[in-house]
Amino acid sequence: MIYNIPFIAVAALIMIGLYAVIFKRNLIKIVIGITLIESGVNLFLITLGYREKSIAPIHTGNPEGIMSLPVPQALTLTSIVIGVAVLALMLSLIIHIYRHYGTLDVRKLAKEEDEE
Amino acid sequence: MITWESFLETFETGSGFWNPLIWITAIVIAFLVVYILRGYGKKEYKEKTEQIKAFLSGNPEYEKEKMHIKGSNVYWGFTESLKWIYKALEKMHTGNVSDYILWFVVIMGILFILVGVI
Amino acid sequence: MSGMSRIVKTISSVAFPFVLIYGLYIIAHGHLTPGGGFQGGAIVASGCAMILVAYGSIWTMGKIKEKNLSIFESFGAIGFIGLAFFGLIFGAVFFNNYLVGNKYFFGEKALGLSNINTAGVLPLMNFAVGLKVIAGLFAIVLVMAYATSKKGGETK
Amino acid sequence: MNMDTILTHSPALIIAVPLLGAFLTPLISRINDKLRNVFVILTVGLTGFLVSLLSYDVLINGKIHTYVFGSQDIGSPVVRILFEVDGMNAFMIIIGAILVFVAVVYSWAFMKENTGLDKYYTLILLMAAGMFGMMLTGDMFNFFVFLEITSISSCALIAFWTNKGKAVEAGFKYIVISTIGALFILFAIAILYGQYNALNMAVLANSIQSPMTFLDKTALVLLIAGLAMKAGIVPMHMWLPDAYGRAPASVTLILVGTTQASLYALFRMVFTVYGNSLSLDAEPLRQIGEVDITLNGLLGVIIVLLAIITIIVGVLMALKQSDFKRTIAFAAVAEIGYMFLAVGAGLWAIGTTHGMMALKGGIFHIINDALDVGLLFLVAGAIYYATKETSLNKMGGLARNMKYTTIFFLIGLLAVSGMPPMNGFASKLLIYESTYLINPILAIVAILCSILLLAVFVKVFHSAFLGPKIPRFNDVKEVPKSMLIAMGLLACVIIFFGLFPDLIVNNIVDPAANALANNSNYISQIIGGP
Repeated sequence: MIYNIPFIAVAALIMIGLYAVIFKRNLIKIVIGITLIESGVNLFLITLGYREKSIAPIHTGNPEGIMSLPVPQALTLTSIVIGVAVLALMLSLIIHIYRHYGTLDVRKLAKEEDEE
Repeated sequence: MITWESFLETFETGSGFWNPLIWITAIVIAFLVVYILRGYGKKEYKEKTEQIKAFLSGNPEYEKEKMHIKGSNVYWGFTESLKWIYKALEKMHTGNVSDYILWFVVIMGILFILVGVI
Repeated sequence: MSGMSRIVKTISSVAFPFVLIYGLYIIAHGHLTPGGGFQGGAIVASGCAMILVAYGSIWTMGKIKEKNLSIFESFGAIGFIGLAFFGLIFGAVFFNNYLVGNKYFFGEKALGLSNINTAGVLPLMNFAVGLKVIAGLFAIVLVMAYATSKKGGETK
Repeated sequence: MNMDTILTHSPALIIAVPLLGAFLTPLISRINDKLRNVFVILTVGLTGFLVSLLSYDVLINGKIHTYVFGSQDIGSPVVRILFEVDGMNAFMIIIGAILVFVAVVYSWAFMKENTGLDKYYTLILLMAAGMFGMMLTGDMFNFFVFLEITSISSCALIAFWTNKGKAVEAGFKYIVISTIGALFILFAIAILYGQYNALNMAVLANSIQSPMTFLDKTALVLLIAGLAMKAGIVPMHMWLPDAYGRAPASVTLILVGTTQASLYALFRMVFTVYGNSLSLDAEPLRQIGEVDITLNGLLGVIIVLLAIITIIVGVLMALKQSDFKRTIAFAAVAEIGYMFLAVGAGLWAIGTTHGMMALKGGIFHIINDALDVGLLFLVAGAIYYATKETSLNKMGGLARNMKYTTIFFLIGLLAVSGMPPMNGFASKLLIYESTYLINPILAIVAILCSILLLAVFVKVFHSAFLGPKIPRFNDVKEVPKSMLIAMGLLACVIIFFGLFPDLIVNNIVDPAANALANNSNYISQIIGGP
């Protein structure tokens, strides 16, 4: 049971993230939702690489014992880097949107789309 | 390797075939025939008379610019008769990011029930 | 964003070199310990962001131009791709680690204790990535801070 | 370096050359603007040359190329980043190369008046690199990385005209959609990795055996949903008209390519990675009464249903639009539906002759759609360039001033609505015939919607090009030469494809369809022969 807790956390993070993206009106909150989904997926990847009582996969001067898998960690790292780029891009777009429309409410933005 | 003959081959589609070169030849011949037939027509068209004016049941002719049917009016009848579909479709296209994701989740759920559970 | 009080400015000036050194250490030891180009670069960039917060975006924009940062970023990226291309030229495969096995330059095959002079092109690639990440992240933070500050917003 | 060496390394070089070019562009841009444009065109041209070299070897000589990064031998393919090029990949990169080259030539004049062009060209090249990566890679995680590179750079390009609020908004929608789609794809990849301890597509395809586990099915659902959203399948298509409509025309052209790269990835996942469960002797998922529910039948029905909805909604919405580029974008949605329909039909009737025919039709339609829709978008961009107008309601009589553009639009119109003798007809004929053999209703819907598509473009043609001269457009001039050359290139390719369909199908489409339908070659190239 104790080893299922990370997976429950993954499911919870993804669900909360999806909830935020779908039901929140503020663009910033949507972005927060996306980052939550992303952390959920990253947590899932990291959890896959864990083995019971394993040590960090550093080769130099390591003590005896099994290592946890390094590949999921590399994947997670790549995913985090991509996430940073996406986050920066989304925030800069939000700055531009706020400048043009003076609002961050998705529904009001969708209405402006109709009027023009 | 690609040979020159392979350019001319007919495209077999299983139960039919399609060769654009033959088709073009046929079209060109048809145009030639039409052109020749056109040559037999009368040449009685008179410029600078009433003949060149448009006749709109006696109504005065509009300005040229107003005569042009605008883009959204072209299929007015079609869109009017299918209003019920368009109402639903417009309801669907809200232009709201959250709704886009909602559709994604809905489709994912349906697929999950169809593929995963069955 | 205008600058903060003198205390904050002084403290961040004192702390900045340490952050810088720590970040550069993480970059340089990327092939031996956890970390590498991105992590170290992010640390250095956060140090720069600290200066940015302390002194204000307008002052920082006057010192460092965003255009110069993007030039550095290009150099980092070119370094990375160039190293990969050198792998094609010297080692017959793209991204080949052609430096492993030579005696002088990052080529030793050290086992056990940490030796920084190892791992072939990996440290070089870490440097390139570090340069790119420092310049890129700092440029992002700088431009965002400038765009949301009052003066930057008006002059836009 | 002789030809063989270049050929061996070409899968890597196709990615590396645009990447190197992308990062050199800001530096060269400091020297001279014209030099930069020439440099970008040369870079893309070199990539195109490599693409043609590679795809000739793969398609005509029937080889499968593999390329492992960082090492000479394959060793352990599970971890290493690996590119694998078979018929389908080679087919897709041809599309990518044509579109990118045309887009770069087009942007010379089209984007001339904008500032920040060094960033524009950098992003274009990055997008091209990401697209080629998506089309070439044989590794699941690598695919995710390239997907994200493509979506980040294309989002920045969609929002390139930041002085227009709607462009920025479209860019934001696009990045939200593509990030969430990509994250779910990553989740699926993680599930597969956790189960089989492999990221390589061929190794995974070998591991996923016929009675699928629950996790396999979950991963399949996530992959299909995420990639279908990236490809713009109704009802997940709404980002597509926004993004296509607001982006600069040259960017839209490459966006068509990236959308189809997602579509390709969908086919690759279903047909290759899950290929073992699709074959006829695979165990059925479940029995309800007497009926065996097999994976290929179920997926085929789902895909065909989605495709029919896509076609109908796309065409109907296109008929209603009054914006030039949005109209074409909805038509593009409908066209994607045609490919999806054909491939779904091929999945439904897998292993039969008409199933294979449907698959061929769908794959042939991918390249035709890219060319036709791309040409129409370029024409829309040319009209925007000349008149600064996007609404169809305010246009009229443009044919008097823009003769060449009109001709190009006419070619695109005929091709996209499947009129003989253009290329769209050949592929649609294949689709009609094969779907008729599977279920006549599918073919009837397809033909009716094709007629409606013609109606859509006749409306566009009428309201933009025909009609009396409008005084506002009296001094409208024909667009500059580079744009005409770009459109002319696409038009020439369309006419060539239209005149020699048999040549194209035999030499380009057949290997791609065979590669999709039979995944054993793809697997044995990595794992070792059976």
